[in-house]
Amino acid sequence: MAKREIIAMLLAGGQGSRLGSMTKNIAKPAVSFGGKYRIIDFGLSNCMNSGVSTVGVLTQYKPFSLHSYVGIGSAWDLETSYDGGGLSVLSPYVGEKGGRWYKGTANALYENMKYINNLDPEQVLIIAGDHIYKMDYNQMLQFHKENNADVTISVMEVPIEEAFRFGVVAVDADMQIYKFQEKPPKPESNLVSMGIYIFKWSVLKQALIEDEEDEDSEKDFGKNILPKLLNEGKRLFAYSFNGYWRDVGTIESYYETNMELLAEDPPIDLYDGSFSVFSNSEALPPQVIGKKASVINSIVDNGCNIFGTLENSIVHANVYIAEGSVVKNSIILPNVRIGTGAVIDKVIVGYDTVIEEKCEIGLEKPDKEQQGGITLIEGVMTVPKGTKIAAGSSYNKEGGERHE
Amino acid sequence: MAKREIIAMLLAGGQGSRLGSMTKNIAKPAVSFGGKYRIIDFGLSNCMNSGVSTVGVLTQYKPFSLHSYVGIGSAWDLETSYDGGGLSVLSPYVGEKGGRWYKGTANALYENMKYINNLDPEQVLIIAGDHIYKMDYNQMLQFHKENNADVTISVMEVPIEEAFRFGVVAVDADMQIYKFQEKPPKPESNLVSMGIYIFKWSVLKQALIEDEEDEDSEKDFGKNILPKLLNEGKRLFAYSFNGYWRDVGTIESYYETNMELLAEDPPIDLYDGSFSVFSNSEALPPQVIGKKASVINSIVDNGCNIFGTLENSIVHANVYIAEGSVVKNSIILPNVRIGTGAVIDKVIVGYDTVIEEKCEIGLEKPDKEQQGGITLIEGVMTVPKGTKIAAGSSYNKEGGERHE
Amino acid sequence: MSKVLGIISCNYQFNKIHELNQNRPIAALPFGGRYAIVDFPLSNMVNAGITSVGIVMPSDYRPILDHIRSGKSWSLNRKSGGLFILPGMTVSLDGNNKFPIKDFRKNIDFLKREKAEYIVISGSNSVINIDLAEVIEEHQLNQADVTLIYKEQSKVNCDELACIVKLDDKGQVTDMVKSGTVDFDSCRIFTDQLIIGRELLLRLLTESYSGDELSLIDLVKNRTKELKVCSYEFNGYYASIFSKETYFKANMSLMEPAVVQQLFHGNNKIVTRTKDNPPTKYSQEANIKDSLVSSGCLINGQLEKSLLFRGVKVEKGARIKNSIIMHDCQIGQDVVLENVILDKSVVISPGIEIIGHKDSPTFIPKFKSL
Amino acid sequence: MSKVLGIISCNYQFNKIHELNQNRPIAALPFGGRYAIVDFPLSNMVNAGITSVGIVMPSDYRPILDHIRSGKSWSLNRKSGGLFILPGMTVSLDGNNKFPIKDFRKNIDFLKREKAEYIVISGSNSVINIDLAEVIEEHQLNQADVTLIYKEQSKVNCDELACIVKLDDKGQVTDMVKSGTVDFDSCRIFTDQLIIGRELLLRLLTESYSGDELSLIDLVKNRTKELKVCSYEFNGYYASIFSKETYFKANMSLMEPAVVQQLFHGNNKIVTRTKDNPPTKYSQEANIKDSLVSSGCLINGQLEKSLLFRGVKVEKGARIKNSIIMHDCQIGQDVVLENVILDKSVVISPGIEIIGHKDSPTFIPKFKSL
Repeated sequence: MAKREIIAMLLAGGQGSRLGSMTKNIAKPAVSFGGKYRIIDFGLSNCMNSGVSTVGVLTQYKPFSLHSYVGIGSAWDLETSYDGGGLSVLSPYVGEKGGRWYKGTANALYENMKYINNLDPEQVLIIAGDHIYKMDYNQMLQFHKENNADVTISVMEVPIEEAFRFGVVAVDADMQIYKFQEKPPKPESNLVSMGIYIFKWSVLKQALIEDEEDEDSEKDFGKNILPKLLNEGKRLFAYSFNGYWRDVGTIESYYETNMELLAEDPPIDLYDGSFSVFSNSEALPPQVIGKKASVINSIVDNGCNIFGTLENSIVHANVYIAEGSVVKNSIILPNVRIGTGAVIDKVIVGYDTVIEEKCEIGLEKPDKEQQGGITLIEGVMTVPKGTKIAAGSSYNKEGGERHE
Repeated sequence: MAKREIIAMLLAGGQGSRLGSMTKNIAKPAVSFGGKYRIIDFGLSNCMNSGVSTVGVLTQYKPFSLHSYVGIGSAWDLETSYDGGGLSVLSPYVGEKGGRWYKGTANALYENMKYINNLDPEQVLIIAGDHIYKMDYNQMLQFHKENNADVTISVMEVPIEEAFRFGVVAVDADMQIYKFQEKPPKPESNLVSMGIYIFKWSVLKQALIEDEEDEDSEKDFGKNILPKLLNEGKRLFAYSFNGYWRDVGTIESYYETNMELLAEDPPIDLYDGSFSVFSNSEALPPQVIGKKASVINSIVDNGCNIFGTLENSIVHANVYIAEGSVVKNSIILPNVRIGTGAVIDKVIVGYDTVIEEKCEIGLEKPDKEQQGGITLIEGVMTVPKGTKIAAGSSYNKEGGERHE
Repeated sequence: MSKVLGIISCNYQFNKIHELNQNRPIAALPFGGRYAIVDFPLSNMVNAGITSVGIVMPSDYRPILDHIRSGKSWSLNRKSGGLFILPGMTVSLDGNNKFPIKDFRKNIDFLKREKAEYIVISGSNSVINIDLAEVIEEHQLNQADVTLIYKEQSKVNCDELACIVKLDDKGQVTDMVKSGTVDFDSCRIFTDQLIIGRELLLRLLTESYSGDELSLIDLVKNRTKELKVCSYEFNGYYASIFSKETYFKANMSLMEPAVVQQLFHGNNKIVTRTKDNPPTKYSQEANIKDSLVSSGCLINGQLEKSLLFRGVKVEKGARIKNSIIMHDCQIGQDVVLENVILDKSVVISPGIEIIGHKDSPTFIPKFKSL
Repeated sequence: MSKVLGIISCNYQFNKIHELNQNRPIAALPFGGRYAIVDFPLSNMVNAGITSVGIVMPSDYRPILDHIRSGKSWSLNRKSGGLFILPGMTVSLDGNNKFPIKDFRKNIDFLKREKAEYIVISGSNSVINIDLAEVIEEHQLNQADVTLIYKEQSKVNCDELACIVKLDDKGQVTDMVKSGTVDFDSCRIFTDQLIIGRELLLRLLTESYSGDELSLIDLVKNRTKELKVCSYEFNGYYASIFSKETYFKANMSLMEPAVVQQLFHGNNKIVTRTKDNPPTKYSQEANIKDSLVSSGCLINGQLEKSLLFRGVKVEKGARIKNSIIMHDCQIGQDVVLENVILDKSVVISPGIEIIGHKDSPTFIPKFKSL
């Protein structure tokens, strides 16, 4: 088998607990986004558009939801091939003595070292499964190779007062990194890591083995691996990315990032055919906009039936919005049904949920609003007729977990 | 979604420890068989040929080897579909608090009850992943429905002195079962269960839930579920199967079952196009038979290069047998290389192994032969030049486990 | 279920629809926002569990092949059975002579090789979502030789091209005649779908020495005395497309939510090839009523009783009424369209006004810029 | 790597090989026990990372389509790029006029739409396993306009149909001539594979007003002064198939283990459509020497210097020497075959003896029973 230049490892194991009940039954990267996508579509489509044709998807939390969505990768031209290429889902393995979750991002890679060894790549690209962005990794690879770098970190500028939430890098004129600090209280620079790395595999492999043996390590790329390599005098470079990039790890950022798509000129263009975002979607009929419907400033996917009023909202596949209902500033996940006379404002409605007639959700505004005033309705449930739910609350159902 | 009449659950989790080092790096159902197949091909092809189009494959031991082999089931026309149909691989799930193996066959089904509930079938067919046979499950289903049975067990006759190794059933004239004993010391009948069941899903579901709560239960179909249902007065029927059926769970039975294919009229016909056995195979070049080669009474797959003497043997894909070597009464797994002057007799050679020049394997016969005189050479290793290995031994390599 | 084989005749064309499909067989005509007409027979067969389908191709096979490809969308990319490309001639039809027997004779090896008990034969110009499994079951129960599927329609909806099925009081077919030649209040229109035993079909094909110009329908109707020719009444939505007007009408009938419900949201899905379009975006200026919109559109204008295919852009101030806009069209600012059909990738410059006749819409061919 | 587009001309046929391929284009001719000849250019392209390949189809497209299907075997069943079916005419060739420019003109929309920098163009009658990625790299390094791939062969192996490349001392092409017209000791034979910039190709196609009867080779050779036409020497196994004799010889060359090694067991695999054949079984009576056998065969007889395709049955006492037996043939007891080619599904009754001429084997067409 010819040696591969680069493979990608996509970290899709995060539990996404800051997304609350949105990730109760589903892994974060499998959460719906933007009317038609799943969050993981962006990372996978970036691989496809960059010509990275071998991708290991590391799952652990609710792996079945991700596994059945990504399949063997055909939707992203990553169909699994005989020689180990294409897409492989890598779940934590349950041995005879049981299994356990990864101890950190570096440990997740360590546990899958044999997979990478079999493929024998020169470079390993590490990306996250919960970022919304379009990026040509091939340009980053060229930069990495031109610098003969051991590690290249994709970075962007943020307002200096935001930098403390990220890994902060300090670089010289050639963009070589001389300092890396994970979430420093007093950042020295506004250049922060996007969590996208290219490593020489030989360098990464050595670092993973040593880090695994280090009992004090938290097995984390930002906290352990990168500082360690810098200390050892390895060549770390920063690759400047100027495009749109969002981490959708919280309810607020998930909501805001969706809403950004509604701008007249949205910062990320989903209609640009030269760099498409691909997804594994079902063939659904066109959307029906009824006689008395009103639809403005909204994004709507196939299979929907809209008979009510829709404004500033994102509506995923197969949603039914009855006559006389009003949906504003909301994100509706697939297969939701909203009954006659229901009014909802700034609500995220989980998939397969039924909101019965005359519910009022998010209308009542408490003095102190939680989660940015966004109301969250959990998936696969029924909100009974006439229920009133205050803005900023989370409406969950305890009890029986669905099959994940 | 239309209600499904029947789905199959294929139990492929067995560790196959009685197959020794053959299953060190690979799940038993993924072990090569008959020159071209994997053991699991038979169960999956039976589903395909019987029109059973939804199959859950339950794995646990070395799931990656099985998963990458079965993929999304395309090789058996079982491609995963949007509505949950097609093939799904179901591995034990690692939760935040860790994961564990199934406690028994019944527990394996219990843990995947939600998968079955989502599909909502009328009947559930339960089959094993390590049996070699061709069977039209549809005929069994017709029999099951005609009897309005709660459970139908596929049975066959064995010599009465063999029956104690199986689940033994006693039936009335209508083939209704009035007694079921798992491995009874003194069998009352020579009619034994083949481990192939059709259950009404409603009946099975109830039984699984109750059995799970029963702390004394071993969570096993033969030991617990079937006797329990019989006691409750459910309608259990025995479906007589007269064809060829083999359990290849031991080295001896694996060896003998392979060797049966070499008979002039083998008891199982792999050349019968009306009921083909399908596999997920790579496009390999035709086999080369060299100028000085001799090949008799053997089965050889594509990609092989045979320059030596081959007799009474089964040779899987991509094997190289050098000039001047002699291979007799042996099973050679894929990608093996046998060097000049090597002589091997009654040997199972594991995949990717190199047997160097002038080795003599299985020639020396100790007085008391182990495992029926069959010599086992583990996969992925090198037997150094001139090594002599006595018949009936197992040649293993300790140490580093391959990525499975 | 016994093994059943499907055959879809995709090689016919109607003179009356020439304008719409001069470069594509009628089977490949875009319909309903994202479908091709062949999606209906193909999905119906697959939904009935049929896993071997032969497609009789016209000489210009590319549009159909481009759409169906490997059959993966319909799970027909199979090892056992699957999709079979059968060569046929492009035939221009005007009535009863559908399913020319020379097509079957040309592919007789296929009919001999595929060991099915029954064959479902379908045309490719009908919009219908039918449970063929039920029809097959009834065919078996009746021990019928042939079962013809018909739809009863009032005479006013009964075009002169339709083929009318005459039944006796037991529901058996006694004759099949052209619509124009009879005078009933209501008509039982043959939906171009029938079930026949494979052995019987092979026998009919070898027995009938009479020339190749006959059709399978002729063979059946000449034998209603010797054969048990049963009928099956279909009660759901059915539209036959054979002219620009019937094409327009069938598309417009989708404005009725009940029709969309019946065709697309029932138990049996109509499947088509998926494309990676983004969802549709409606701007602040959008004003949509009573319309059907496919994904990938960007809508800034006004839409009423109209059907938009994938990837259509409608600029501000544009008003579209009672029209069909096929994929990738661009409608400029302040354009007014009424009663028009735009074929794919048409560009309408700002300010242009096109108003067609209500009963005979104006048609603009593909890739045209106005 | 820059984006590269592949085009394989599958629409030509040689008069000399008519007997072998009257019902199939040469691209679909079975070769080497399980391949079709088109597998070689197709695999070479895919192995070089090319993910968009256009196949120029002859009018009888079915044999090629049946073989390639969705392109899944070559991972070309893709959303982005993949396999493109391009209509072409079946052209009968005898030498230099390969790659008729009318084929390219007919598909100029495809060439305009697919945004690749380079195009690799290949014929479909060569047996070769070549690392095209290396050729593309060299093409880039040379900043060449066109790169022609040639193989140097001794004159005796140089058929009069071959196209000979003349080079200057820098390895640039100065002319291309028919083999028969030159008198060298060794010949640089054009392997029907070239690399050209997409923009350049489009320019050549629009510039050349001279009629459609020209070939791309003519266009290139008339411009060796203005364009930088480089050459790439291929050193591995190469066989061009254009007659029954060259077909037989190329297949027989596979008896040489080194050839099999080079063609099939190197880093770059030749991929073909897999079928679910069982492995091959040799009985107690089998006696095989120096042969190539595909899967699914049942061999009870004697085989020497022969090539068996899939699913062949050889009964006891049969002796086959120096022959090619295509798939699903049945060879009866005590049959003697020497220097013969049996096309697929031929049945030879017990006792029959067929001995062809060593240099011109006897050919038995498919489905024949003797």
